[in-house]
Amino acid sequence: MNLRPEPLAYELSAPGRCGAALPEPDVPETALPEGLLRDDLPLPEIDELTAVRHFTRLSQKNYSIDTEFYPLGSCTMKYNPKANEAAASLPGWRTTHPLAGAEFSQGALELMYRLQAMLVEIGGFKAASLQPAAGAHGELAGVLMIRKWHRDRGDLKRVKMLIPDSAHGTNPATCSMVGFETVTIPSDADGGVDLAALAAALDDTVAGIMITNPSTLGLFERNIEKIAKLVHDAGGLVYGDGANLNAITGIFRPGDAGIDVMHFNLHKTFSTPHGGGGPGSGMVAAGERLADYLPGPIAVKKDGRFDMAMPKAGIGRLKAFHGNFGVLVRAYTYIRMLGAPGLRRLAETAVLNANYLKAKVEKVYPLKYGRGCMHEFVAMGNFVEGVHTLDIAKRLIDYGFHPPTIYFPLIVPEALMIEPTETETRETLDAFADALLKIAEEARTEPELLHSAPHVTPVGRLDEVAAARCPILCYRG
Amino acid sequence: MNLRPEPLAYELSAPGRCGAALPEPDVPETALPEGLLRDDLPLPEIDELTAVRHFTRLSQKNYSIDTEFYPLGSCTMKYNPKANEAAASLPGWRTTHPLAGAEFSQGALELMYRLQAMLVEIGGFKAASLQPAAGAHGELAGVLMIRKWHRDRGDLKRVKMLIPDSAHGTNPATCSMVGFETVTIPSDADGGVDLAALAAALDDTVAGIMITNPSTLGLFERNIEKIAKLVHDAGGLVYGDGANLNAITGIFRPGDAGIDVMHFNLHKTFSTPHGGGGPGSGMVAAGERLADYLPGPIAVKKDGRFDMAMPKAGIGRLKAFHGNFGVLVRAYTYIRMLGAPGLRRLAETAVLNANYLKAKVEKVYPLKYGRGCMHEFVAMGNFVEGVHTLDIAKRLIDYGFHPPTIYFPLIVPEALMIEPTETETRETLDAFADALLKIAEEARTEPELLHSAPHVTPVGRLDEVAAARCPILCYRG
Amino acid sequence: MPFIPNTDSDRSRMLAVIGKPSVESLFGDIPEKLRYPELDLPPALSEMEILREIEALAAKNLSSSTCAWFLGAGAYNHFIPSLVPAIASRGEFLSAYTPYQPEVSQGTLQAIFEYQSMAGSLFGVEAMNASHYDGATALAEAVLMAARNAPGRETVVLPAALHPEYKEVIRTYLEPLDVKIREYAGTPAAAAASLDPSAACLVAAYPDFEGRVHDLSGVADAVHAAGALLVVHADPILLGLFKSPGELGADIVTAEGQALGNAMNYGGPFLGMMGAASKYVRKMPGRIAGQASDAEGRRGFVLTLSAREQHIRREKALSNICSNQGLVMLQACIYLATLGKNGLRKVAELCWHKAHYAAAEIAKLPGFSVTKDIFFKEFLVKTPVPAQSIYDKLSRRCVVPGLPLSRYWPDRTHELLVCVTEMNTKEQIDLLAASLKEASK
Amino acid sequence: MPFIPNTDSDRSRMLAVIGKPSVESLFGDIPEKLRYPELDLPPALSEMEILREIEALAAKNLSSSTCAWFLGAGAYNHFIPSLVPAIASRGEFLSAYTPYQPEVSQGTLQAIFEYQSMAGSLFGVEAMNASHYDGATALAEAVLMAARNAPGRETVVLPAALHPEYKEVIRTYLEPLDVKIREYAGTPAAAAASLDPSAACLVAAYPDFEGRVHDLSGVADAVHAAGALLVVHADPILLGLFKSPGELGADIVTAEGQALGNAMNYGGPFLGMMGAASKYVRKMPGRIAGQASDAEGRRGFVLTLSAREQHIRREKALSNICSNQGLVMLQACIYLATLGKNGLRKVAELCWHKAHYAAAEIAKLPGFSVTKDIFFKEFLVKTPVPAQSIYDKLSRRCVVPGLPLSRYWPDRTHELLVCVTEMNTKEQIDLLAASLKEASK
Ligand SMILES: Cc1ncc(COP(=O)(O)O)c(C=O)c1O
Ligand SMILES: Cc1ncc(COP(=O)(O)O)c(C=O)c1O
Repeated sequence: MNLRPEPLAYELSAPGRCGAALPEPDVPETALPEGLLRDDLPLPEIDELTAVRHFTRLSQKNYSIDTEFYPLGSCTMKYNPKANEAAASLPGWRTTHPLAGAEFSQGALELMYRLQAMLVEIGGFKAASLQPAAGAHGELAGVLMIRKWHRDRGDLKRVKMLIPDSAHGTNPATCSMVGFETVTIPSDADGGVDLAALAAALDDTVAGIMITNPSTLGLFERNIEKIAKLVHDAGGLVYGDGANLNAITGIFRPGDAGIDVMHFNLHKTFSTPHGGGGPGSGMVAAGERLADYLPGPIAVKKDGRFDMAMPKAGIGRLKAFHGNFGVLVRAYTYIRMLGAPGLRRLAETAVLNANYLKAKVEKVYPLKYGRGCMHEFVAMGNFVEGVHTLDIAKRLIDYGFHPPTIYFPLIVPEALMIEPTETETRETLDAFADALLKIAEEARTEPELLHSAPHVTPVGRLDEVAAARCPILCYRG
Repeated sequence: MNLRPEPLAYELSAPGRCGAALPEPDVPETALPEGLLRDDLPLPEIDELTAVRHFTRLSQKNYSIDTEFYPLGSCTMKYNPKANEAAASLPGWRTTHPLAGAEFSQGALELMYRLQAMLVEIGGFKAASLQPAAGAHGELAGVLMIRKWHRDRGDLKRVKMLIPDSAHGTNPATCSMVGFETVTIPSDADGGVDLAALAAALDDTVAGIMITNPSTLGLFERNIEKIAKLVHDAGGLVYGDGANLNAITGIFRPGDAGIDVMHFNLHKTFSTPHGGGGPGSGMVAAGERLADYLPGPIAVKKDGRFDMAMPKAGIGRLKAFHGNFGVLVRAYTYIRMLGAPGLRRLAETAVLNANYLKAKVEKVYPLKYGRGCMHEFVAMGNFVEGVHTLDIAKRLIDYGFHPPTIYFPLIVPEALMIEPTETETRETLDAFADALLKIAEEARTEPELLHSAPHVTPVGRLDEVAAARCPILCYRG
Repeated sequence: MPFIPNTDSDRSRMLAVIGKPSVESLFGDIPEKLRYPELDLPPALSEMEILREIEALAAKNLSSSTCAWFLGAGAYNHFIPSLVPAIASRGEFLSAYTPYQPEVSQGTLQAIFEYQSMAGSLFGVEAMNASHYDGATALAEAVLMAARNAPGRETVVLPAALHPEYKEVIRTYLEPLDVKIREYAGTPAAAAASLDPSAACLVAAYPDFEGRVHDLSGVADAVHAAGALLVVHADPILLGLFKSPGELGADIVTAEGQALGNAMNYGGPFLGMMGAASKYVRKMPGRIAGQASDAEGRRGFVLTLSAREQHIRREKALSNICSNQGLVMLQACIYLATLGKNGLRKVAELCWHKAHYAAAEIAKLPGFSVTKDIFFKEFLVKTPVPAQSIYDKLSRRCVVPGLPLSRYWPDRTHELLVCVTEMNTKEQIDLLAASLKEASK
Repeated sequence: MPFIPNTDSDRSRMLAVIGKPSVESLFGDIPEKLRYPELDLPPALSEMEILREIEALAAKNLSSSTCAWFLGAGAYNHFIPSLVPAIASRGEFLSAYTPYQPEVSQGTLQAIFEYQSMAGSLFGVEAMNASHYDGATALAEAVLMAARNAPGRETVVLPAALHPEYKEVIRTYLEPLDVKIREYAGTPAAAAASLDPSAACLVAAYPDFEGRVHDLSGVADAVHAAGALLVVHADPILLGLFKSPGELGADIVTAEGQALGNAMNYGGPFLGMMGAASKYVRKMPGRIAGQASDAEGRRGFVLTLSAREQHIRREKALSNICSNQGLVMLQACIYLATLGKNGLRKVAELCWHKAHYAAAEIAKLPGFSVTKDIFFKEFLVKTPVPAQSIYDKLSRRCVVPGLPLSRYWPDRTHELLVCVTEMNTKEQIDLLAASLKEASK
């Protein structure tokens, strides 16, 4: 961790400097259009070394997968093989234009076509679209598909979407974007969907349910088939939030259990580094009912040639061009390196690692739901009066670990949501468990250590309330 | 700076792990030859993430140009444009074989041919060879050339080489490698070669002189033409150590002043990152007298096609294949980005920066030779009783600067040899000067701060004496 | 498996700690008949095998690095300084998550803040967010934001000459809502003058899809007078030279930021840019970084105003966006800082001069005519023979002449949208002109 | 100039501090008539221009990534895991100097120590140095070291089947010294048995230039009995499978380490590897890292035994080497750690199996015959028509069949040295066989 304060690029600026040389025009010049030009372009003026040093030093102020264990629950922070990066950054991709035309893009189209087929097979679906740029975008696709399906059948009154109370925030937010009303379904004592509540909520105004399986509690929804049947019987459709696919690749296919449409977070399960926020891919796959409703275009094959085509009853286009292509290359590379046995080994190891960590800490960190977890588990950090999950999280930083996801899911008080992923060694899990246990000890003996944590970072806890009250969102000179 | 101890790769090993997948044989297998095989291959067994994390964390324990000011005298630690790296790592180079044959290597040969021509022009010589892999290798080439020149003329008694006392250690070491005896020529009061001593040393056993200009004192040898004439008149030849070319590109051509052969440190002046030790290129260029004696092969052009050929009376081959080709690509890229005016601007700025720093600190850090410096200057760190140059160097680390070269050149006591290079901003130079002045203050007021420095690194000063007495050179389990 | 490190012996030891007999037994919650399906997937490949395969696929596309390239239309062949990918690919940036823990994410957070600052300078607004999926979704979300801002108003007014794929995306986003889309054919000024009270916003494209740079002065006043918001979708490279949307009174700005240091990459990942006048910041979707202090007064950066976002507000959030285009934004950030004030202006000037030279050369060709409107780097050419046939012929010889408009409008058969950037040499432009001439014979 | 940041206004301010009127006045020590020569150099190019030019040059060479590649002879087409260049190109490794200040160089120093450890394991010796310029110079320095070790002995004994360029380099290095070179044609065992007392060392190539893997057991004893040292020059990939030189009693070991994670790169930068039995460590040239402790007992690493080196001992140093091949060594270090025990053995096995399959296929071709000796990945083929003509014909069709020996021995016109590595697929091997057959018709 680089502890020195790093000025802003603007603060490193000096008049007349520039970090890149550009050629002089090699053509006769044309007069610029008076009246339309700007007077000033207030950007920094820095040289190439200053730029390199500035951003390199900034990078040194991050924890990352490549440097630290990063067990963020629900985020599947796995190691992303460097082969993915090599594959995605080949000059042949970087210099390919999305509108070059099918004749001139056969390599890109073939990759997309094959990836669609593999994802359909892995999820147990019928067809897929690689359009959506992230999980939430895939949710938007899926919910629009469900909406259109009902409307195409003349069923205009289905405006409600059922959402379990453990769901990720994107689920209800997506529903609002398409004008659906959300109905929250409580969890039962076991952390699953409360079937009675579900049954009670189902009527002919319900468009469907959005279900995450394994759930954000890290639990497999044992009643998944029953739930799908209940919803289907009530005329609704089932949306699968596939963000947690990492627990079940090669072991369980959501489509087999009656999910009608699901997004895959390719950037999680299929390994694109998260880039400090993105990009991702939330491609959607659909079963029998919704296959024709996918967003498009999707890759197709005709007479041995690849092309793009819009699905018959599709909801249309969700972004310009063909999805986050670079992420697709990574997913393709990754899946090809694993094959079916590798996918199974992946999920098995992810689940084994989570259960192992859980077993090591659950005597000290209480769980709300005790049963065997899948790829992640949710513990609670409120076992010592006056010490909070936040304090534990910050103290983990001192031990060289990125904190888990905290205070989510909302239904577990003081939640610590821990997802180790399959790419971590047993030794790393041991070290992390040791740190958690040590911190629990410190919580009792030296709580101040936790309250004042972290101690090894360039800044301490920042005043987020003040920052939001009077926001400073850009450099003001 | 990553302060956490990082285990050795061996200490991260666990049986059965491997960081790279390899395919199964796709051919019928052939029995392995019994009796010739090893029983055990005691290498670490680590997975891909562990490897990435291990080496990434190790990298975080270095200061480097890309992160800190690194004013190592005599080393020309300038910023290396990232375009150099992009150019050198093009797949077309990486996958090119040195023995593919001229017909199949025209791009590589053309680049070498053009680079030779540009370097000859910059240095004022007649011909060049890109064979040598580093400065010292270039010295070996040059001294062998001088030796052969004399012997080819039947002059077998010239076995002495004159070397100023300020010379880099590679100069005398090179002479020993070719069986020459070295005679040290003292510096005069002004830091130049003592002409009287030189004249006295010259006789018919002298093969030549190795002269560094600007010298390692950062001073231009004003008598360079006189020196060359004296040596030539005595039947000797003049070797130029071109390591300090950064001070004079586009301003002075050593060949014009009578240097017969010179090595260029392409990795310094022409900007290949130093890679924690190398690789470099010490290509040699020669004037009229020695052009036919160059090591080979060198790139030639015949009927519009490029090829390699051995110089007529050449000393032979110095390494396999064609020099450190990757370094040559960087040098070529760099020179083409600068052009002649850029080369002059480079040297001017390097010299200006050094004189500016010198002006800022010389009142406090005494100089042995007061005159205007070239690209670097040598100060002394012994101005406070009980505080040494080493202490000042280590304390600079606490301020976020890499120390200068220390205790070299040998003729300046407690030397601090500072070379800022042209790629640093005035602001960085100011900050460094401020730190030096602050440390001088601390040396008086809080010397303990200096003695115990550095304080911000993963380890403190290491016991080098113990390490050499009882060397541990590999992991022992 | 190199990236699934735990071995069978690790498994046994771990199962013993858990107290389970087998890995399979961890999956008991999965309905048995659905467990362990046979997957029909190609066999696993090692790294060297898959890279060989992907290299072969990557080589099967037309490449801007080996062609004279004049195709833009939303994805641009601009210069990318080598330092941009070199730095952005550092593991600490590449493999970090969204910066939810600010103390160990100051690298990402400060980079977002710097991006917001520089992009804000470029667009002339104080508040930018940390990215959307691409230019099209940014614009769609901007239109949603404008519509939300004026609940009674049911139309959004788009230029007919908006990128057709952007229009499709806006249609997809708006379809479920009670908002209607209207298109205008003339100038934004004319459209603004005739806005009716149902309009929530007017969108101006700067330049529009056909390359025209409309004079936007006065447009904001007219739009505001009609009670609507002005949304300007701009080419960020154009803003190196032309007046900023903020200076022209835009309320919301959006852009496709790919041109700022990101490769064309078959169309993604790209960078949706969005900003707004500061009074609208709490109505703007997307992540935002803000400045903050710690207890010792040290400056740091945090994600802020998160009460707008889905993870806090769930169904009341302004958008469902969660993962965004962080790394692409980082590349734009490094690009903007590296080129800076002087470099970006120079890029824009080069585009201007070269495009105008190309237009002049093409205008000389028999049968060709070139737009008379003000343009920046892209312009419309009328061709004497079908543009698609020119495209096919020339592209096969590695001169990619532009976009035949028939791709989007089947009846616009004789129009070619030509894009010229700083990457095109005079030699290439002359080759284009010569090739067009030949292909039209 | 992007990498010469100080502007003219900076210059003025700095000159004022220095108290000089102009930048030119700083160069007053340079003889006036020699100052500011006119340089005849091509005009400066911007980054995008020079990269375009270099890309064009790079494309003008035969590439192993688009050909079936069977040419080795000292530069090998082995698999490089993507992580190797990804990590080694990190600025902190790439742009650091030789680690003279250990506190701020632990990254480089620990990497050297790990390299020494792993290379030592591979070669079966305790002491490795941190690199030489390449395999040829490493071997030349090893021979010098052996000669220095036995001042009275004036010959060094080399295999006739040593890489011809290595022999040239050794000749260049030894020429000024009173050391003679003798070559032996048979096996190292035979040569060892007939060593005379003038021999300072016997060099064994493992395998030799023609691909033969000689049984080295007993050789060391015979060499030592003759009072000489045994120097073994080995292929490090072969050592994934075969007995290590150290185990076989070698006193000094050398190698070309390019195959360990470094590209062929037109022959450089490569990696000279050198190691020795521990009793010779103080006689070994080159930089060496060693373990050390600080005052608090923390483990760290330093450059050690520097009393052997030029910067301390000047004319008494063991070698003049200063800059070495640090970054190439780092790549080898990362490669060795990543492949490790299991991976390296697998690479070696793949080479073995594929090379032997290829040899068997070629042996079936009419007019071709294949060596009967034990070989590893490279083997000699007798061709029915001149090998050079086969090479030219096939290479133009992107099947690069190996090295025609006539390149080094004009009279060996019908011999081809074929190299097969883990990178060659069965398909490529079959293509090679078919192409050889066709070309020999
Ligand atoms: C369960 C769940 N659903 C949906 C999402 C949204 O995915 P994205 O961030 O790619 O939009 C996430 C991401 O955190 C998630 O964890
Ligand atoms: C003056 C001088 N001469 C020669 C050399 C040797 O160059 P290299 O390290 O490339 O062998 C150096 C390197 O430090 C030097 O500074």
